[in-house]
Amino acid sequence: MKAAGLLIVILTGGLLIYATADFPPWAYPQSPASTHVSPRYIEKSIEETAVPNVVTAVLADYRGYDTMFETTVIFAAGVACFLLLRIRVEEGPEEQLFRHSLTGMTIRIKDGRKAPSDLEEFERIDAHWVPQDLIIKTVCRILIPFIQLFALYVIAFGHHSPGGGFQGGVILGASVIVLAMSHDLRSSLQRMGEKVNALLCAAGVLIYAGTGALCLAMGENFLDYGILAPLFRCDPVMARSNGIFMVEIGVGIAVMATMIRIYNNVSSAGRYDEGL
Amino acid sequence: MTQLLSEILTKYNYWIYITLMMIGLYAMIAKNNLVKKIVGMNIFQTAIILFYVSIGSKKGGTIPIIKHDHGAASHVVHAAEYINPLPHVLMLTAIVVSVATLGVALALAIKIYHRYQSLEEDEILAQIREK
Amino acid sequence: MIWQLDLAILTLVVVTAVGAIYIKDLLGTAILFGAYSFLMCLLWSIMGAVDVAFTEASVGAGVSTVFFVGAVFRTTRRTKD
Amino acid sequence: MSQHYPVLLVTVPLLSAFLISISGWLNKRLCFPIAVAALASASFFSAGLLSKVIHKNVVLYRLGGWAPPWGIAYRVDYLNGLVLVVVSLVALINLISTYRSVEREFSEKLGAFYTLYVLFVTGLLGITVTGDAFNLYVLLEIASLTGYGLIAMGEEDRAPLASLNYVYMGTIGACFYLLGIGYLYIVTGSLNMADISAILPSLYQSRAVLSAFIICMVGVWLKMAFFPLHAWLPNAYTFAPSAASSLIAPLMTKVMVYVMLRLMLTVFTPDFVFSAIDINRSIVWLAVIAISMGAILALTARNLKKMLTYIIVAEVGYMVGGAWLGNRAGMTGAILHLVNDALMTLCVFLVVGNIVYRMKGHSFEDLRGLFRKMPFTMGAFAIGALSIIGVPPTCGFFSKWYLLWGGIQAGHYAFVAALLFSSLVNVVLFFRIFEIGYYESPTEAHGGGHSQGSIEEAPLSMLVPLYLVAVGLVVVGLYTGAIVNNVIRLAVPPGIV
Repeated sequence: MKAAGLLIVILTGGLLIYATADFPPWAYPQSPASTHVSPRYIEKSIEETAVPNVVTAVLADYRGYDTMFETTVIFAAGVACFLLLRIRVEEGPEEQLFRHSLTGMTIRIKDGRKAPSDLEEFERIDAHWVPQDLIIKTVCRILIPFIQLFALYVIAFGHHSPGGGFQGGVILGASVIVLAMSHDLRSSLQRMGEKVNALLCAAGVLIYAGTGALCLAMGENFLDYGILAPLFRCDPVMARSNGIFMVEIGVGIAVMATMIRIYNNVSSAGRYDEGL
Repeated sequence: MTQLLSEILTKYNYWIYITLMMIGLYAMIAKNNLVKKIVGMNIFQTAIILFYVSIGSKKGGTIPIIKHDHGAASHVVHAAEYINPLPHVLMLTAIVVSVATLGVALALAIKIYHRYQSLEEDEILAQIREK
Repeated sequence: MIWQLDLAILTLVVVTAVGAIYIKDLLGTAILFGAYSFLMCLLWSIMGAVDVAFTEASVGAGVSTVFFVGAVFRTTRRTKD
Repeated sequence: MSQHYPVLLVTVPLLSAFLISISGWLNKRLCFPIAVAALASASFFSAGLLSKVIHKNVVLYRLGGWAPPWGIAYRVDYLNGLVLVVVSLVALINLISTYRSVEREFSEKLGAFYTLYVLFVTGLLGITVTGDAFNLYVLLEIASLTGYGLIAMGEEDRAPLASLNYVYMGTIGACFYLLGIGYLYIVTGSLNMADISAILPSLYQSRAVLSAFIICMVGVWLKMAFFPLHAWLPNAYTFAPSAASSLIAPLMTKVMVYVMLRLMLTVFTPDFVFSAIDINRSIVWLAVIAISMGAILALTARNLKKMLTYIIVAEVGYMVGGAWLGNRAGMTGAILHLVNDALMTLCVFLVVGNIVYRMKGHSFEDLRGLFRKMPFTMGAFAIGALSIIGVPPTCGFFSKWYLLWGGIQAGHYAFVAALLFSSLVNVVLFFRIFEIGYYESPTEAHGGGHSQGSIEEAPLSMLVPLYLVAVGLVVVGLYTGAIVNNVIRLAVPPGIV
């Protein structure tokens, strides 16, 4: 296998190197890639969409259709992870650990016997629970609101600076993942349950595709935001900018929910009880 | 000789991307561990992203965020001053695709591990053959 | 662009990629992959692709690494190659 | 309204997929009706598009209202109009037919299953309808990713590993395609297929274009399981749940064949593929090897589903070979076979689905005495088998006839011999199945307490769609002339004689 792998790699590499000779030099301003299609995006994006960040303008408007499917890819991955891993455990895992918070003693309950849910001093802990995590817990608890605030800023300010729905959504999802890692999966599931999460996944992409369909319903081509001007009470150019913003919100919600969903499924192997 | 050297120097980004891609491809073909293969797959994908980003770069260009004053939309923009944004857009999509594939691949690896208690391909195949 | 910095990052990218493939511990692989992604992100921000770099920083170096670590915790760190 | 058909075709299933996902959490019973409605409307739109193409001309659609090389454009012509109809109809029939087996296998996760099902079809429709090379990649990933998820839900022991191997190979394939598009982009600066093909003629001598072509082709071949790159296919399709395998097996490889044709005919144009580079004879030789190896491997299979998967590998060889013969008859045969093979594969995989539904297995032992037990299912199987062998008046005969004729015209007798050899092997394969099913009596272990000879037919909801397909095989065969004259003849560019 190793020899075959090496052979394939050398052949492919040879082909790629062979082709590189005919490329224009690196970063050459007159190369076809820089002169054929892209100049219009740079020169016209402010004029046509009122968005200074050209990447955002191309991402969500000129090639917005790609981005809709990009979000769908993420959504599909979330659904696939759920379909593959999620197992509903009625009897619970083989073994549950409970810690007495006053004395630090740990009791172990096997074979799905009844857990001491009525006892207030006991807290459920993970199988590989580490006691000294006060600093991590506190720091994360303080940080999470700021992470979320930053994520919202990234989504909202994607028109003017790097960022946008996708990056913001990932950061927003990361804030919940940080909670799940620093505390445990159950406390993050209390904040955002499985069902809410799944509905948010679908709702995010639905916002995106719905915006496109709205343009269609109002008589223009799919995702042609210009027609939404009467809804936003502004001129068609600003309507494009606002349409991009709507779409970015949809992307943000979908990506956030899906990241959390994949993390929940992967880190608990589909059981949703003990995380990382 | 100097021609070859200049060829290498002017296109070194392309050489690096080929190297990385071959590392990833080799890992996917020759490695035995399923997670290692997934890492190889990701390296392979990032290498392609590096290639695309290299297409986009432009000498004398700055990042593709147009300098603008409030209200003055008539300001003329020259394409040569900004880096080509199109490859960046395409690669945002590709990064998303790669993380989606990663999620599904890891889910599959976990599922396989739960069935066979192993991530080594040869051990799993041996277990299948035994039955 | 400072070519010394560029060269250092390019070398490190290759080194971390090879390391991630060859280290005999899957947790190490996951962390090295995170480092690889972060270096990639630096490389792209040098090349002016700020949005791509931002995405890679949050996705490749952030969430992907967490997914890897989570998967390794749910499976095993052991590997033969 | 009708000018929006191209986008409605894709977005109606897309929106429905999200609705199915939501209703999976709120009310499970709604999932199936929404899926049926989505695919039925997709079939309606695709039929409308095809008739529009026949009556008027190529249909163009600008997404977001931007003109093509800057925005993404949809372009429907004869070739993809035909493929769209096939894809949406096959998906709809399979959806209805497998309702019961899905209900049994996925009772808990019905919503997730149907979401992925509809998204998979959306991906394939999008691949077929798009006129933008990068958009094709994104939709390819949607189709693949949902395919991985659907396949992995099959047999507990083997399906996840088979699916993971598919993930590796599929990702390499898709990345190669992406890389090839990158090479085209670096030399032409465009992503729109029509625009690329307009720029390319001045660059035919460029090494980058040649490499782009080879890399794209290798990527697409990986995805369609062309012989040396087929390693993922047999296991993935064999161990997939029956509802998924009868969806993915007929469609995924065929749509990838369509992508290959699209790259050859539209992006790179026949001038480049058949004249500027001189590789078409060697590719036909590869196809010869693929056909022979597919046939030989099918002989070694001890399991009905696995045998059929190797037949798919051989059939992919037919289409690749036919397309690369470089003449009109071969190309017509390849396109016609694409349609026919989707129907034939659907027919036999639906039969396997019915058998699995009743017998809980698909090895040769499970087939004993099946003609008595499930006479109607096996009757349909016989029609499908005759079509795969190529017996008139089933449609398989006609496409094989065009392919043979193309091989003779091109003077490529090895291809002709391979086609005949594979047909002969198919005869052996299927008559072995008939023998087991007709003469051997079922063992007690599988009889399971039922008295011998009693009929245990699959439920009507599975039989009716199956017979629809089986009759369709004959009807398409009888109307081959109309299909070729009205659609395929115009889909083949005039440059190919």
